Amino acid sequence: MANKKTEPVFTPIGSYNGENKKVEKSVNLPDPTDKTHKELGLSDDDLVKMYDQMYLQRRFEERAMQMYQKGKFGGFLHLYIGQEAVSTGTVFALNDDDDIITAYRDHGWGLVRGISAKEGMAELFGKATGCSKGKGGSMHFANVKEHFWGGYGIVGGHIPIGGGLAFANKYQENGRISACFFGDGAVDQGALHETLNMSQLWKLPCIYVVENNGYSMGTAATRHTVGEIYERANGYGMKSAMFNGMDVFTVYENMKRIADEVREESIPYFVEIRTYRYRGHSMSDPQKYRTKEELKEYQKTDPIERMKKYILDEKVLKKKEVEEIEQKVEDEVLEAIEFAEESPFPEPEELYEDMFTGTPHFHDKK
Amino acid sequence: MANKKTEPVFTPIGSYNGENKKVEKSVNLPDPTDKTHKELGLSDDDLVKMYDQMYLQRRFEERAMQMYQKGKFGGFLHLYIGQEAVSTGTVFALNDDDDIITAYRDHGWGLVRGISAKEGMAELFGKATGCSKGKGGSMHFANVKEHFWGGYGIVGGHIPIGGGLAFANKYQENGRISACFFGDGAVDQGALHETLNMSQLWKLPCIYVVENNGYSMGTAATRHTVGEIYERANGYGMKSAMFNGMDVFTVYENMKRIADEVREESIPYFVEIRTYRYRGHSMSDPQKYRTKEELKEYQKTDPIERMKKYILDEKVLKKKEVEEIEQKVEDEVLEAIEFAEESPFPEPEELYEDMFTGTPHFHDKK
Amino acid sequence: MAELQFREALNQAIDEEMGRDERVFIMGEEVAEYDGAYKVTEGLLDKYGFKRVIDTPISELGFAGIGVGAAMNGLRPIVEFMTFNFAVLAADQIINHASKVRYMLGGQASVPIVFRGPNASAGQLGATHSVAYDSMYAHFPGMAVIYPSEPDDAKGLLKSAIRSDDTVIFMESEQMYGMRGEVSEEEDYIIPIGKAKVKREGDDVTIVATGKMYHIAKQAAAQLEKDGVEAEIIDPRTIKPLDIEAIVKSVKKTNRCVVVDEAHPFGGVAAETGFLIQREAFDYLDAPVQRVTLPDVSAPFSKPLFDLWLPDAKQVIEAVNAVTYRN
Amino acid sequence: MAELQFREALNQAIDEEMGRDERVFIMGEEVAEYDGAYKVTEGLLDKYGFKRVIDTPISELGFAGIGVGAAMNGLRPIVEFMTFNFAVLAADQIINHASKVRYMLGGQASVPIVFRGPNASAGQLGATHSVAYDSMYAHFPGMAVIYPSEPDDAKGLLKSAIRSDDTVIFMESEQMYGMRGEVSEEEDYIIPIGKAKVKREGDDVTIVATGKMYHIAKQAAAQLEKDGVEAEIIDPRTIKPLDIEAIVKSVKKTNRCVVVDEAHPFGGVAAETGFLIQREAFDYLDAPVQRVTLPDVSAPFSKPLFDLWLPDAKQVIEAVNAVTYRN
Ligand SMILES: Cc1ncc(C[n+]2csc(CCOP(=O)(O)OP(=O)(O)O)c2C)c(N)n1
Ligand SMILES: Cc1ncc(C[n+]2csc(CCOP(=O)(O)OP(=O)(O)O)c2C)c(N)n1
Ligand SMILES: [Mg+2]
Ligand SMILES: [Mg+2]
Repeated sequence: MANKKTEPVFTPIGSYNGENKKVEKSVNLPDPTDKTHKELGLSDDDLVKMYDQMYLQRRFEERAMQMYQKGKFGGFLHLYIGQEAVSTGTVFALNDDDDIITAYRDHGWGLVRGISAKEGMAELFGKATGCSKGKGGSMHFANVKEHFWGGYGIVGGHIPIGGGLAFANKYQENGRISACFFGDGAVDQGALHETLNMSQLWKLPCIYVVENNGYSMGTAATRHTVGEIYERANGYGMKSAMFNGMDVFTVYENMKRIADEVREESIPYFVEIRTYRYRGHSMSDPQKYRTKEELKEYQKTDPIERMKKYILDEKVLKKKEVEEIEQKVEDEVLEAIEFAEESPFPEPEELYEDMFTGTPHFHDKK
Repeated sequence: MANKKTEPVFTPIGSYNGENKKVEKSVNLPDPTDKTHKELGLSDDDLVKMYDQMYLQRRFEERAMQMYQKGKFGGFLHLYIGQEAVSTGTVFALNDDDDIITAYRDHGWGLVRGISAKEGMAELFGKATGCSKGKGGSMHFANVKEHFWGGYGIVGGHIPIGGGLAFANKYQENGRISACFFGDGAVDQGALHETLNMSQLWKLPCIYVVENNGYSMGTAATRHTVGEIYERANGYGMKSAMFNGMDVFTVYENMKRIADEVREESIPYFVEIRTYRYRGHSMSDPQKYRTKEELKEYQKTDPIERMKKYILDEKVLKKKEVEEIEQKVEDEVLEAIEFAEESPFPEPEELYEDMFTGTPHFHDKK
Repeated sequence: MAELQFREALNQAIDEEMGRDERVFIMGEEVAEYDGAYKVTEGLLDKYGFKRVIDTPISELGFAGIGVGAAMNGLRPIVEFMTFNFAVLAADQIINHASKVRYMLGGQASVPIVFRGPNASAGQLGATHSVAYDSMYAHFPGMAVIYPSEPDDAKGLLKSAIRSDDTVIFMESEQMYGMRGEVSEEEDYIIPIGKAKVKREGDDVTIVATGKMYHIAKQAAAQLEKDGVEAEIIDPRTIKPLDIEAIVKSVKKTNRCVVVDEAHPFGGVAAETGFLIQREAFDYLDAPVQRVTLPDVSAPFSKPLFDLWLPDAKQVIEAVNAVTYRN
Repeated sequence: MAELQFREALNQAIDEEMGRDERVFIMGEEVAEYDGAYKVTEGLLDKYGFKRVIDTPISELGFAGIGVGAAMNGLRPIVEFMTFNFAVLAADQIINHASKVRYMLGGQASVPIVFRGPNASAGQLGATHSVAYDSMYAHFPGMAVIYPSEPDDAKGLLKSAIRSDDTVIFMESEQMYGMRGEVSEEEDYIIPIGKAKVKREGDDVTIVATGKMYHIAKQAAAQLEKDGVEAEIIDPRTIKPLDIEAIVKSVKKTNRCVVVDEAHPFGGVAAETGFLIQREAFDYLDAPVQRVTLPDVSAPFSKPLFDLWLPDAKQVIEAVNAVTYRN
């Protein structure tokens, strides 16, 4: 045999055979901003809301995981835990009527864009009271009236749709921009390339954001995509940025600057936000592709812990006040579970509802 | 109305409304090489063969056009006229068993890779004696035994296939490389992006070559794709080159150097060759998107005229000898037409042949 | 009634709808400055400007998806594919997104988009340019599929398609663009989606045919008439929703049916129609439903093979002979 | 006979063929270091190394096309899609290239490639992860489509698929990977492509079902037996070429037929099978052919809706009651 097991032929080798068991970071986090919240134009109140939001996203998902493990609902469950600074920093940086779209790792996005814990949990449970009436489940959280267009399950499939949201905004001259989030794995889809080219050619006001969390399922980013992700923009003459996504201030600062520029100039922007997912890809992932040490390294940079420390250090809140927030969130999530449990499932006839906006037509319906 | 007719909103404006009626070059040709054929390692004999080949490609297509206009055959006819230096320079630069694949503008490629004028013309006529037995027609010339894998009609569709040819060469460790040619229009297809990423990641020995002839059908390159095409490679950390394709020496010199590197290092390469198509996109194109003046500018750089002048100036051949070659080619093409006319069409039962290599199976064949 | 070419009827429909609704725009390869690869969009750029008539790169997946997003966010895109063979590259946006978004978001968003362009073969264009995709799209829930055969139907149905609040696949034929026919001059002429039309009445056999095949059926019926066989031709016009009631009604009268379909046989419109007829009119059938389709072979380039490949009137007549036991 | 899980049977087939032929390799998302998203490729990387077991980026169109090119140039790729829902992105390479290259080049090249992965629904995965694509691919010429229901069939047919000199679509089921069944221990166990199997004999009604639906049919038959109805179950195993002779033979005996198909109704395998039966066994049918399929609705997430959506034994029994006039 020409090829030894430790010698790559096509794809670079990952943690196979324990060769790479050293703590090799799958994403290198650049330094966070050193600005204070005041310097960033955030009020104390903003900070509290941000913390509340991030903590809600975290606890919602931790509880969702428990419910999943208890068999309360089925399907996929992809947790956003570890990445909450990205959703939170972004939503605070954008206008409330700017359009956001993301992939299936969408709970955090939904919550921060106004889906209540109840509607979210009910959606996971497949209940009629869910944000998507139980039709979508975990992968298809959406809150369209708050300009959150939902989560999508085909990797890369929503990238051109994000461009289309921006196209419509430009067409309607409504001053809105759109922001389209996707994973490092989605970078390899042709849809990205086509959309970037058209966006640059047509000057679509859209921020395309890669949430590089180091892995596409079990494949480290360096094993599936070449070069630095944000540099892809260069070939299109598109502006780009890359920054730390474990710090909500950094996300806020950068996204605000970029959003302003995108809105003002009606241009697209390509952004790589470096972050890390703490949990497996979905609930069934044995996570052999990374070491516990690696995970621990990143957990040291936890966005929620970091913010809590900042809030306490800067004396924005007292320890007790923080605990009150946490308790409030905890209650909110527990109530959401109760709500989800008690909510009704959709009625049988709802199977045929929501397929059409106009006259419904079904082939061979008996 | 917000938008005036002379103001672009999405796509940049081309020659619409005569606004751009100045001679605006759709492709800027960089300077050709100033090396002599000796310096390039080409013998006098090589030169003669090159001239013969380019002239054959030109006359074959001019005659094919006449035959098409006379109604001798139907379907599409996309002429390569003006671009002959690309096919010819490349084939002389590569090894004979290196693999070549291209799009539907494929006659020149077929002829220089061993399809006889007879087999080529018969294919256009849809005859059983054609290179693809009349099954493919103009868009699907192929000569697989000479490692020309054919012309393909889905824009960009053959790009990953070109990568696959290289994959198989690497897998089989046979020392062959592959070269995949496509138009500037194909650059916008997602397939390119996916293939470039995998090629770089997997180190596939393939040269991806954009024959930038200024237009994708009626759309100037600047109206459909952003930035400089060859710079797309940068985002993948892929080596790239851009050079003049109206001079066969330049093509030869560069492709030889690149092929050596690709073979030696087993790497992909991204190349933009600037050239120009003299004729319409296909036979039905009214060509309103460009001026006659623009066309004339490029015709001044005609690769065949240029080479003829070189051959005469450098006294490689006498005028009379050149004329003899031309007459030989002329006869060859006329014989090809005769051959095509006289060849039989495929028999009805051939409709069902060539679908399968193994046991043929057809659904509901009566 | 005005006599118009098929392409003119389509052009009128687009023009009228763009005139009526600022949200309607059209994009696709060569639709603007080139006036359309097949001139369907001729003059629209002059009239509506660069914002609403948009040339795209050759990025079918990308611009289909941009269309879907634009439709969700308040616009009414008409996305032209140069042919539906190239739309295969956009299949993910059509099948996985346009047709499903509304359902999976629990009705929070709509996708009022028309994907249109030429379908099926257009002469000797070879294997990759000749496939009929109407039955493929009809297979998936959530989309209407229209494939008209005459300029009048084309105009009235395209207007309905553009006004539809949901995704519509609208298929045409390169070879029919120049075909002339009477078109209603009624103001705001609309034909509802999903209604078949009896285009020839007859008692002896029902022939179901749409798009280019309608004209083959018509030729066959003219021949058959000479032999004393009166065929009833039903053109569903809309592949999906398929007006099976109209078809079954006719079959209950004629007791015999032939379906002509320019698709390959496996699971095509002919299979579906035939299946439903046997189920819904079992006791009325005096002979099994027959179909005339392409063979299960890709399109050959060579003229005689191509002619053999494409369904023709002779095959329709043979099928009619079979169902009327006249052979 | 050895009792194996479905995934083990597939794994054995791939392993044996890789062992036999150096040209065979497998690529796809997570097939190598992760041992396969559903563990079908478990252990193959250890055995055959990085050259022949290859993890790909999420670039379905690209790696399918690289597979096509590699197949043309002397190799025998097995391309795994994580599910066939994602293969829609690669449809251009499958439909416009793999299946057509040989014909349009006049036979100069072959495309001996297997595209495989899970098909159809796998529980509550929502609209974009639940579609059955077997009838879509069967519609197009030039490819075989296989969708086995039991480990034994899976092993024998996958080995045939890998050895085939032409393009094969090989479909599996996420939900069946863990299902156990007896698998022949014959050395080099091969089942020819295109042969149906009578999996239960009976005189009263023929039930045609493949893949996951075979097990639904089996459940229904067990129920029906209690009511004194003996169903004959035919599993075509290969969707295309479809062994219609075997089906018609059975129908000529039972005079009644129900087709169960985990696809949407329009133009699915059920439509095709039903159409052919009425045409080939018209005089033998005592009732119209009935089908049990998904409704013309995308897959809902919610459990009760999903259960309602998926064909079940009750629906099969009702259809059998209809064709046997027992209701
Ligand atoms: C087109 C497509 N291919 C494959 C999959 C299966 N799949 C789901 S998520 C995933 C990994 C995506 O990774 P990334 O984009 O980095 O996002 P992350 O999960 O890290 O948020 C894969 C392969 C899919 N859903 N869609
Ligand atoms: C996927 C696809 N979309 C559209 C077409 C129609 N079409 C054929 S050639 C062409 C222009 C291609 O231009 P380019 O790639 O620059 O090649 P050139 O014709 O200049 O050689 C178009 C739009 C096609 N054949 N395939
Ligand atoms: Mg990731
Ligand atoms: Mg070009």
